Amino acid sequence: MNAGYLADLALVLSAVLFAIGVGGVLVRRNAIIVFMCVELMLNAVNLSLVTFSRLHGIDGQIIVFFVISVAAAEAAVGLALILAIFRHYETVDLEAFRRLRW
Amino acid sequence: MNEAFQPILPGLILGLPLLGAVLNGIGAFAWRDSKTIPSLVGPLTVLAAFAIGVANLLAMRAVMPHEPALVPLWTWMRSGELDISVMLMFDQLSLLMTLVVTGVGGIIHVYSVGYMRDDPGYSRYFAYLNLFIFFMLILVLSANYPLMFVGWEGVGLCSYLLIGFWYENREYSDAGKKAFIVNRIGDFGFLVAMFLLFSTFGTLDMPAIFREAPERLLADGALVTAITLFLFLGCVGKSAQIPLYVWLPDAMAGPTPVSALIHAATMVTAGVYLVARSGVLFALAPVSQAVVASVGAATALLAATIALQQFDIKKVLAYSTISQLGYMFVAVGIGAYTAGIFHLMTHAFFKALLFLGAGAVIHAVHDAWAATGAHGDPNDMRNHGGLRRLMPVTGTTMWIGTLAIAGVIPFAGFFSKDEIIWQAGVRGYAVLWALALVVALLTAGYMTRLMVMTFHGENRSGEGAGSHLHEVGAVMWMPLAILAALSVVGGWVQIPDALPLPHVDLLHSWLEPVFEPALLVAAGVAGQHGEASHTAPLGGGEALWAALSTTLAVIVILLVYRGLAARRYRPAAEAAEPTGFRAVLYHKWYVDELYDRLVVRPLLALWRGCWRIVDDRIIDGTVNGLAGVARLAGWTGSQLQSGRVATYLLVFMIGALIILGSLAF
Amino acid sequence: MEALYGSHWILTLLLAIPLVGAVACVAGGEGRARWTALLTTLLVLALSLPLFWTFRIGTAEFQNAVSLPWIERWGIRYAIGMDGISLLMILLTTVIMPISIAGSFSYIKTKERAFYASMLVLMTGMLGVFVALDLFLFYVFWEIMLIPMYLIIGIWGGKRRIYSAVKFFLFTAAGSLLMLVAIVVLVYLHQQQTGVSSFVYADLIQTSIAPGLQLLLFAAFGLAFAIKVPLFPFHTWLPDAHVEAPTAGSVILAGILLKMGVYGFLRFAMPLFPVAATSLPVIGTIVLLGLVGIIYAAWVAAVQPDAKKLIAYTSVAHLGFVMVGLFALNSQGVSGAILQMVNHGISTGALFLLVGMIYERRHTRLIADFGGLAKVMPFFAFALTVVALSSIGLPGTNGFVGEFLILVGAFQRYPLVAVLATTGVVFAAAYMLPMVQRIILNPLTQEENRELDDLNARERWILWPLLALILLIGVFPQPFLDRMSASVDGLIENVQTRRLPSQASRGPDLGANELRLAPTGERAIPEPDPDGGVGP
Amino acid sequence: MTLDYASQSHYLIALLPEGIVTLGAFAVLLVDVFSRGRDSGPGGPWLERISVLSLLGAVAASLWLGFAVEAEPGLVAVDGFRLSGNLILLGGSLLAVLYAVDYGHREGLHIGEFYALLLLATAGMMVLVGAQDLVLVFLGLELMSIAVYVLTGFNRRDPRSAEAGLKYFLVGAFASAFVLYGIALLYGATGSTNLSEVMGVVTARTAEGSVLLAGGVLLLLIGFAYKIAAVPFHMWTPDAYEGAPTSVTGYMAVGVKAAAFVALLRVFSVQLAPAADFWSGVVWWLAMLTMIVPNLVALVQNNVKRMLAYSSVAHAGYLLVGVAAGTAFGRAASLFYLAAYTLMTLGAFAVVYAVAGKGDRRMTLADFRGLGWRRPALGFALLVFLLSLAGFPPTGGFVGKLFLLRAAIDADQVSLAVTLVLTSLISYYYYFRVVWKMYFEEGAEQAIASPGRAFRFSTAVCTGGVLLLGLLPGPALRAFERAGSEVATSEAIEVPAAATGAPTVGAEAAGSGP
Repeated sequence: MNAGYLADLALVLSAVLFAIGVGGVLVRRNAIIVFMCVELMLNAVNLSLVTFSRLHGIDGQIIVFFVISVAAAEAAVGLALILAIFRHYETVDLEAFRRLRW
Repeated sequence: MNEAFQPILPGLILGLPLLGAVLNGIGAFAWRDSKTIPSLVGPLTVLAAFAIGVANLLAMRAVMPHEPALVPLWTWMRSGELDISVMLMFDQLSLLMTLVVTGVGGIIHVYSVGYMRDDPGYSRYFAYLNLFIFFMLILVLSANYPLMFVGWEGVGLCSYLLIGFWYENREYSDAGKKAFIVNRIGDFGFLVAMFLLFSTFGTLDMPAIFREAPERLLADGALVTAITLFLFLGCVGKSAQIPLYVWLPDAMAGPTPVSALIHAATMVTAGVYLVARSGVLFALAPVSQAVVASVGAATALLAATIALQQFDIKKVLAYSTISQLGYMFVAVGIGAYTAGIFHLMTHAFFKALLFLGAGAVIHAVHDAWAATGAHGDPNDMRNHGGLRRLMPVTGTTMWIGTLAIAGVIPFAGFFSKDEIIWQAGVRGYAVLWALALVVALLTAGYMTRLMVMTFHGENRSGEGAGSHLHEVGAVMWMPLAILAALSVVGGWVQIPDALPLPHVDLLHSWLEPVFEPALLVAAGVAGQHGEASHTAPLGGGEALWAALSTTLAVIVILLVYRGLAARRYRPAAEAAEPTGFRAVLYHKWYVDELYDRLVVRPLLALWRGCWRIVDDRIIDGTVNGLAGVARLAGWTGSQLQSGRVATYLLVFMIGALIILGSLAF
Repeated sequence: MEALYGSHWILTLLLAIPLVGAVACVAGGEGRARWTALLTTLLVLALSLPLFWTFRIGTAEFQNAVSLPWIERWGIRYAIGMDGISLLMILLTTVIMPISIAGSFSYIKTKERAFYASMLVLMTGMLGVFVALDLFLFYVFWEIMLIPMYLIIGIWGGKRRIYSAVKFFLFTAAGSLLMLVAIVVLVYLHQQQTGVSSFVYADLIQTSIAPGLQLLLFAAFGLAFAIKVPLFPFHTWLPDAHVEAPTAGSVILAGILLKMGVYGFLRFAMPLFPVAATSLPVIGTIVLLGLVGIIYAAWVAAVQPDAKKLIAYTSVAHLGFVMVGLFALNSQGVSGAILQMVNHGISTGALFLLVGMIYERRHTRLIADFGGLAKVMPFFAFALTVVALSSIGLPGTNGFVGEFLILVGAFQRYPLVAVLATTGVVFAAAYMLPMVQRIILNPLTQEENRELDDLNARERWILWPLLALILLIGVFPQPFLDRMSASVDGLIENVQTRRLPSQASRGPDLGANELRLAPTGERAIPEPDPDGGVGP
Repeated sequence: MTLDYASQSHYLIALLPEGIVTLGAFAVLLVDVFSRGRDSGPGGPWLERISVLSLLGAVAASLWLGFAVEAEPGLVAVDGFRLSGNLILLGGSLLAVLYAVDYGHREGLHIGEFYALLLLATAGMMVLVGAQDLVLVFLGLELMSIAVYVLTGFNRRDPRSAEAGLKYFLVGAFASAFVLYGIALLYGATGSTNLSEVMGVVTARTAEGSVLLAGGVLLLLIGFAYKIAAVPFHMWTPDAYEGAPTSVTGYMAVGVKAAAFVALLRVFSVQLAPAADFWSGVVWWLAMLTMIVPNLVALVQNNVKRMLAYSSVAHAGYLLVGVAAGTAFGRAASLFYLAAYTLMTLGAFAVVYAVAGKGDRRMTLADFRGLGWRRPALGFALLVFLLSLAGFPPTGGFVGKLFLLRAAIDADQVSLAVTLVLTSLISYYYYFRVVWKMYFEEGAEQAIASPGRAFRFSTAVCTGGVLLLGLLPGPALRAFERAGSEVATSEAIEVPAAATGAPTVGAEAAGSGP
């Protein structure tokens, strides 16, 4: 098991994870789940960042920390927004939020 | 003869009528009700112009110049090599025309004073009439074609205004419009001719053109033929020849003096004048000459036949005018310019006389009916009859006119018409010659019919009208008398020595310097119509045929008189529609109807189509269509904007995939 | 005096005064606006009239010219000046404006301040177009005019005013946008050749352009101008705009705005792209469209029930004549075209005024609603007749001189077209006379018409100048021709000599050396030469 | 002075403006908390005062940095490009704050958090503008976005606001994942996130596997395309803009777009210029679509606010032309257009909310009937803004479009130039439809509360600015043209001619579309 092979494997994996995240975002209707899929995408990217840092040094891993913190902030804001909209619509089904259209 | 001729007060000849027009025009607004001012201004300005004309005539006789005297006034338009100035040209021809216009015009102005006495538009009427004289003078005195065109259309304008003078009558204003538009068709020809002339000669001044024409233009060439034919198209319009004559009969809607002045004596002869004036050009184009002559002959015949079956006294005279104009075109067409001008002059006299006489009759009947309160068409001869006793002066003078136009010796018409016929004969135009003879007899026929229906037999003007019918006032019959005199002696200015009469040669020698170049050219072009023989197509000399024609005319007159005097006409009201061939003639060979069906209606349909279909449907349709497409596209796009986040993300993803996919390529 | 008329200040004043007047209108009271506007325009007229005599005849150079830096970065300059052609257009504008404003006194009853302000802004825009010698400046004026006109039609117009306003706006804007691209391309080329960015006419005219590209650029310019002219088939905005616009709007539209299209061809499209302008396809297309316009518009006009619409179509026909004459590219044709622009401005303007006057009395424009007016309104009848005759080009009126010159010129170039165009003379009678007849002649059938009173003093005073000009130009056109002749010949020579691409770069051009512009843009010589810019 | 990034403290200097604004944000929060304690009424006047002060401070700092400071390319760029970007942003933010005061008092949104978030967003934008390092780009992007998500959903009483916020957030988060992935790939391909180094590697073509590189570039581009709302990544925009509190809408439309564009220009048209053949074609397509689609859709809008949302998308399309040109002249054009765009868009949205009245209720076209007569000043201002948006002389919008046209022509992008003018023609229709509602039709007589001082002041500024940029654009042109060419790079890739203001043939614009 040489490093290059492992790295490729990891990259592929992260790509797959990213794709799964995308798929989830596209097919799910529940706001929270969609949001979680986005988080999944971010983490997929983290994986590849870590992988690259094996090739290029420590920077990648540092970036990951930034990402994680940003993701946390996003989570906070996102959940707050979902909460806010729930107050009006009594649901988190994205299909329901169609007051703004056309 | 070599010292130059200096025109006397040339500006004033034009200025006076214009002044009169302006004054009367102001009067039409300022002093509507005053009759005196127009009655003075109107005739006097014209007569003054006539006086100056006479003075010039005498001066010119003294000099007898060979070159026209040019009077440049100011530069009109100059651009590039085009240089047109407002310039008058005085030569024997233009002076003669000036005299005819101002003389006959002046007489008619005087007559109008009586005729229009009670008309509310009195001042306006004289304004138009003076304006007409002004433009007519420009027409005859202009030294270049564009300026002539000014007069040409100016007289058209005045005729339009005067035909529709009683504008509150729809037919009348229609008639005016018709006259103008039909004339415009002719003017189109005039314009094109001018363009051709300019592109050929680089100038539009007549003297220059006539001087250079022989060198620049290939005799009998396509160019000169085109030029002359386009010019002639103008004449056809203005002088009411086939196919554009239809406006003249309608033009009788105007007050009768107008018909006399514009539609008999002067304006309508402008075409003849133009051809004679451009003699050099026509001489270079035998084809065009042939066309001119034959159109003239055909018109003469057609109009004469129609005149036979008209009941409206003015219509008869109108068609007679058309027919006589035909004669003149025959003359100028065959190159007998002097003959044409000669007939133009005499015709001015007797036709004006006839019209004014008719006017007197109409006036009388009109007044009588005004008294009795009867209604009807005072122009309809079926409502006249037996006026000889009631209106002796009118009757007699009109008989003189009739004899003159019928070509009975020694009246004016005889000499001029005889000359035309004879020239046609000796120049070998057998057909024209024959036609001319026939038309002469027809003329005698319809004129006699007119006289008989109007002045002889029982009066048909209705109960009590007779007592009210009476001779018109002096101001109206004096002009008749003068014109009658002219209709007698008018022909004596040119008596061929062939006749057993004292030989007089005033006109030929007078006009000779003007037409000399044309004749020389003609002689040059000659060949087929070279030296004239001295016998008519059927043999026999001038004297014989003159005698023959005049006796035939007399015979016709007598026959018609015998035939009709007996006939019991019935007033228009209860008269029956003519039938058979008479109907065809009565309906003028249905030409108007034909034009309406073949030209007017199709055009109108086409025009509506252009508007409704091309403009509204096609062009605007395209534009609005594009707008619609844009809106539709926008609407579709907005529908995609459904408010569903899922859709947004999906589109996002598709876009992303396409972009990433672009790597593959 | 001398100082004023020797310098560019006179032109600058002409541009500035209306703007000031516009501000004054808005600031002043509702009732006072009309007088402010009238006085402003009269002042401008008074200032502009002396130009007719101070103008130096016989030179094609731009007079009262100046070129001051504006946006130096791009070589955009406040470059104005006038030659014989501009002169006549300027005077036409300054004459028409007071008339149309005085003509609105009784027509405009609401929002007067806004109306008269728009009119004055419009005036500046129009004058600007006629004096601008910098393409940026020109374009700005060209576009700015649209706004006030859009408002005038849309606010004070008739029933379908909005549709017409938008149609007018989009049609004209559509053209000018492509012109903008063309201008940019032109500037770019000039910069490629000289390394200097400049929008100045005198610089750009020296640009040498490949024939193929010239064709494209000419098309872009030409479209803008053709729509404005309007050439068939871009004319359909005109009838709608005319019909709906208030009288003053129609008068200005017909009297001046349309002229800008032609002026654009004269001043920009043709000299800038001589090869294209003289290439057969271009001339063929334009002349053909002009010819179609002459005949087609006359036909359509003849069957219009609405007087204003009828007159609108006659404009298309007249401008068709103008275009035919313009592209004859000989002095008769071009002079005739320019003169005919003036004539059309006068006669058609007068026609719209007249129709407006009876519209104010009867609130209908349908010809059928009138008839026999001569009885109750003799002066109106008189005026209408004279104007109509001038419009159909009766000799002795201004209309004839223009048409005659155009046709003579055209005939030298393309006889057949000229002959066909001449039929327009016949059709003109066929649409104009029936209208005149059905309005003032015929029996007075409609009851409402019996009570109409004749034109009042104000209306007569509006008309007199126009009637006078109709006869004046008809009888003494030469002074006008003299003033334009040098410029016209200059234009023709310029176009003809720079036809051949080889000479395209350096040809005699309209007073470029007269303006003596310091090269603009960053790479300019540090200090522009002393008299840099200012003309004589 | 000259910055030497060897000493970390110099980064603080380089980030001085951002720092000031951030501090201002915290200050606002603290003041709000302490001034108000428990009651949840509207905040005091200090909120806007502090905000304005901090923003002005940032302006000063940026100027100082721009003119007095030299620095070799490090994490943060210190160059004219950043300076002009900052000035545009700060100007927009200042106006946005003033409008927020007016609007906030009306809608009960005059709360400390609002201004704090606004300032934080501004800080994020400035980071984005100055970022020379992809990580910094990401952080700036997120800082800005997250703050704006909240602002969008800020009006808790209004369901539209919440909906807008959520939609914006979801799509935004989704997009930032792409950005991040792009950064990761670029890092993987080049071994660095510092743009200068990335560019060095790219120019040297020593990148490992250009697939990674290309993928990274494109993913990054997608992320940016979302931020600038380029078709087809624009679909969130109308909803977000319509739903957000109108003062925020203006701020979003202006600030977010401006920041994203400046960053886009820096990252792509400068640093990734060597990789142009990967992205230029895509940008060409984006520009085309973004000009055409929204202009068409705007035709059928009946809600003015939403119509303006579409129009701002369309303007992104025009701005993309500047990017597609890829030249210094193109960058200058975009900057200039952004400046004009900032003024006219902010102003337009402001007038809309002024007309809409409390609760943003009246925003249909019909509500604008007769506006020009009922409120002449307001009407005139809107007229000017619309003219400018439509690109009519004598307004900044016109000069801006002319600038973009020149850039496009210089870069042989004639197709884009023609599309630009033709789509502008389409836009005339919907812009001038508002004009005709304002002036041609008689007004429904609902009273429009006369707006406050802040509104009048800032609207006057916008109007004046728009006209100034239209009549005397000279100085602005000069400044932006310099800025467009003064971009900190490791090696000089600028064509000298660009410095003279004479536009140059798009040497860098490799390939123009398909």
